[in-house]
Amino acid sequence: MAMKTEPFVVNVGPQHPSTHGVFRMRLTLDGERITDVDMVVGYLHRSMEKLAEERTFTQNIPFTDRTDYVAAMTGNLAYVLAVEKLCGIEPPERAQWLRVIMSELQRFASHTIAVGIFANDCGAWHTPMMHMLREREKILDLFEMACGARLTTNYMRIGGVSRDIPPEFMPAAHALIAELPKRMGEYEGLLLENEIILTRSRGVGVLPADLAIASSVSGPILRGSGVAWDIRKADPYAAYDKVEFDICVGTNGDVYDRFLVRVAEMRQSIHILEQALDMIPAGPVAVQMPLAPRPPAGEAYSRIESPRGELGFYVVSDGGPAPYRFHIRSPSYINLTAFSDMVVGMTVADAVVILGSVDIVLGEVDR
Amino acid sequence: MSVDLEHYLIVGALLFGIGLYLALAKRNFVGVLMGIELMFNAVNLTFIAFSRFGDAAEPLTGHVFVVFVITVAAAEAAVALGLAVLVYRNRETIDVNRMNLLKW
Amino acid sequence: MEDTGTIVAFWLLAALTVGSALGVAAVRDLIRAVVLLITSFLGVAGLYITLSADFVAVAQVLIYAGAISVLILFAIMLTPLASRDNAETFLQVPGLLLAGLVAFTMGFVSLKTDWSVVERGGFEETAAEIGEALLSKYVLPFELASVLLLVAMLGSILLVRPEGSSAEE
Amino acid sequence: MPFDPSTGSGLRTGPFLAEWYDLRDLGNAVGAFLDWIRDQGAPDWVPYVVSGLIGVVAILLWVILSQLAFIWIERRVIGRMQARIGPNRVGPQGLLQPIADTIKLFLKEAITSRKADRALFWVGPVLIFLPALAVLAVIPFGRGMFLTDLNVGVLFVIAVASVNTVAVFVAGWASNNKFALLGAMRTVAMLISYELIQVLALLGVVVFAGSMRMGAVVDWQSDFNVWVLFLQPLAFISFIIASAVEIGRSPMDISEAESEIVAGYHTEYSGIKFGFFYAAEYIAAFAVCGIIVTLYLGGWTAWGLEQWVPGWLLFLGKLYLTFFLFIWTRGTLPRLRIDQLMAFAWKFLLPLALLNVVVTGAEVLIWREADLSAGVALPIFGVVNAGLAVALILGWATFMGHLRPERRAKRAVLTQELGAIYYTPPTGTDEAVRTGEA
Repeated sequence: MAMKTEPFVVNVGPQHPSTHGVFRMRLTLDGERITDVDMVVGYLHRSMEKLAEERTFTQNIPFTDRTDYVAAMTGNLAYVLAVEKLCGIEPPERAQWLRVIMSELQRFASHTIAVGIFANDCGAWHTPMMHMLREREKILDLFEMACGARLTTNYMRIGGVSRDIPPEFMPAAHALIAELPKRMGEYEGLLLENEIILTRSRGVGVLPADLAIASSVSGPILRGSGVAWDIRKADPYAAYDKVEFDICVGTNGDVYDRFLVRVAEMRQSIHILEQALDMIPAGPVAVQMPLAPRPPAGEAYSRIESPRGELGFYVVSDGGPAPYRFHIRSPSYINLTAFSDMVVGMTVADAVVILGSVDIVLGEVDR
Repeated sequence: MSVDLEHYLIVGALLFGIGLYLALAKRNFVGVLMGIELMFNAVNLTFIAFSRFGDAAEPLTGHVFVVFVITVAAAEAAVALGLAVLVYRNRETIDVNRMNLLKW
Repeated sequence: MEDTGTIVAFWLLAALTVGSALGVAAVRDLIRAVVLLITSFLGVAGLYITLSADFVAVAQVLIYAGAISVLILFAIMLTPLASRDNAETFLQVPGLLLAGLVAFTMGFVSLKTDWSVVERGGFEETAAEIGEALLSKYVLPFELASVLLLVAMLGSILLVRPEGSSAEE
Repeated sequence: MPFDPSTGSGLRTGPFLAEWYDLRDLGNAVGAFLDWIRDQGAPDWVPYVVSGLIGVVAILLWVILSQLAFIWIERRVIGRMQARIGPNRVGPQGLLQPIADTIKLFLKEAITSRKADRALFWVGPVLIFLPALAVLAVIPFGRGMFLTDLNVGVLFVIAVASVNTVAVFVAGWASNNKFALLGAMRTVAMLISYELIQVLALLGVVVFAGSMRMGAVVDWQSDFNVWVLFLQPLAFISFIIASAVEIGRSPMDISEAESEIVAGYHTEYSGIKFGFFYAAEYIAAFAVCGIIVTLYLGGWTAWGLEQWVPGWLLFLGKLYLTFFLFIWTRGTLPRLRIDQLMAFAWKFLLPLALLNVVVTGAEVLIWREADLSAGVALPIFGVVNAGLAVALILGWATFMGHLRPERRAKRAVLTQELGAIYYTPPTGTDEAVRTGEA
């Protein structure tokens, strides 16, 4: 006969050190093993999609900074791509390349957070994270040079970018790109081959490829499950069709593979940046657009590969200055749906690590 | 005034009495067990006291005996608590009043 | 000097031991009873030290306060739906009487008997001699005790093992 | 008594200089003071009590000071390790930061939640202090500088530390908080397992030194001019790991795993009650480092250097170096999961520690029976044991399958082939470990 134990329900979050914001999960435990998980989201809901219907297309760009506040550039980009599709305009060449550069810098910065926090969730008492943040700071400095803000960049514009990069940007970026591979070597040595991280993350939170596809997860989680899928290759936007890079995939679909994919993607980002910094042409950075554009009536969906996965914006215009409908397909939210599949049967300690490997941003989950 | 054998023996007797009361009167199986452990302690204390004060050729025999008693007590505690868990698993109680069936 | 210390220590420790043992019988909450039981065990260990039985005292702390009490705590935690109170059965009054009688008799006997006490003084060092005794004169009981421990360990594992986890594992 | 180089025994037979101003043994000054009291015609018990009081006050004072130092060292060192500066605002180089922290903890409200068991909630922090402090009583800080040199000192250390378990459990239980209870249960299970490793590791030391008296172990090491570390590398490693568990240091800080169960058993504690846990952690770290130094690193001796440098300074130097080791691991390593930690204790360390005891016993027997001189025997034992330690660790790791290629680090697959699926189910080696525990 099985042991009769009280179902031990632990409420993790919304105030908890490793729920990455105000996510809440109710774990039903048998000893330390999780038998059921109940995910509660919405603590950070700001009604963004409804608010956006009251503002002009241009005014909505700052909102996209605040959905995924760890990767503002890609949020900007996905939204302006949708509006550009709606308006049928094509930004100039230099803007395309600037978008690639900013996206990849942002991807690197976002992955430093993801990997650092993941190591933190494994219990590495902040050291990897602080080192990662050191690199992120330098990237944020570059952002500050380009647009004056570090986090809420608000850099992309409908038809281009808000302003050209200053002359000191290029040398700084080149210096950073030259330094990053060395740092990456350090991280790979410290984290990838760390015996404890291996034990903690191998075989934990396995998401098989078929289940991953069926749950429509995207980004590093999908690739960690062994599916070679990347919007940058599948549906190239900006200037991604002109650069050379590889899709990084894992093989086992566990926490370790997601982590591995992120680290490899950081290397790929450096590779892309090296090319982009060389190939960027001179020229205008934006087409002339009215302050409050009125796109023709219609609908557009644009998607990009944000650091967290497929970030899509669905915008419907009725011909007015504000969108009629504004919807965000946020990768964090959809990736989170696979969480319960990964976590049941694991222990409390695993749940935290798995959540860290999903890399959610609550601003994006709750919008 | 000094501390003599009798003092220790009386402490031992009191401990034994309390342990006996616990073992007899407590409703919870774990409580009964605690009483038994207290009685063990009382006996050990007496052993050590006699070993210290008593007239014997090899006074440390008492210590050796206590070491054995502690060993046996540990074994006894492990088995008894295993039994408690087993009883709980079958009957969902460890109330000795309700362990009144010879089989279930 | 040293003797005064021993006397003071004895009275304090005896009060602690008996007092917390009484507490075990009196408190309502089982976990508190365990904590008091541990205090009592520690008091007994202190009494051993006043009897210059250092090895046994340390063994007492290690095994009673450190191990058996934790076993008891585990037993309490593993029986979560059982009541955690420390109530008595119908045997309370008879038990009280009997326990009182036994304690009184033993105390009376120990006071009235003329024990053949020797003034030896405390032991200098007990650990080495106990060890030698265990491995020479008492080697058979020693081995038997180790077998007993092994059997007890296996027995309790067997008892609490979840059923159905035998063959396929 | 003057130091006699031929026997090297000036160390034990008496202090080098028994003048009160000889700093190499602060016990001299105390002894002189006690003699002075006796000369004043005080009753017999006065020097007895006074000497005890001096010892207790000195230890407590030193513990408090050194705990503040520990906090500062740890925060600064970890700061360096984490590519940041660390506290540097309060006082020069942030030296007063621990004091500011203490004042803050004193001033904060100590909240007791309504459903907590009030009495036990109070008992927990007090009880956790006792073992940490009691251990300090038997540690020889220098020549003649100990509160009491119990002849079962080594056993005492283990025994007292086992009370820790109860304190942690009581704290976790009384909080009436699920995280606290989880943390407490984890800690209890963990401490019990690693206590065993500790005992087995110390057994090797005791077998070599032939005594459980801490002072005797130090003397043995100084007599033969060898630290037990070199004779017992395996035991040393096991003991370090077990100690890290006992004082709840990363990678074994499961009891208070911040990212999982908030703060473990002291989640509900605030204000000065939390301060007690915080302080007890550092005192325990101090005690454990002291034990490691005494038993494995030669205590206050260092190959004759103690004749010139005060032994207690050597002791403290070694102690801080040992503490640095713990800081280092904390700053570097992630945390293991509880079942992995338990499996590591039972499946990895325990067999090795048992083997170590057997080997040590055999070596001491050979030494005694073959009548070897220490100069021959000890180096041989040292080399043999070091080789054996490496061989056993590697061999056992191979046997347990930790070194198999599918368990090693790998790299992500790089591909250009869009839509391809590279998924292969995990091989299940770790999975076996996981379900085996369940």
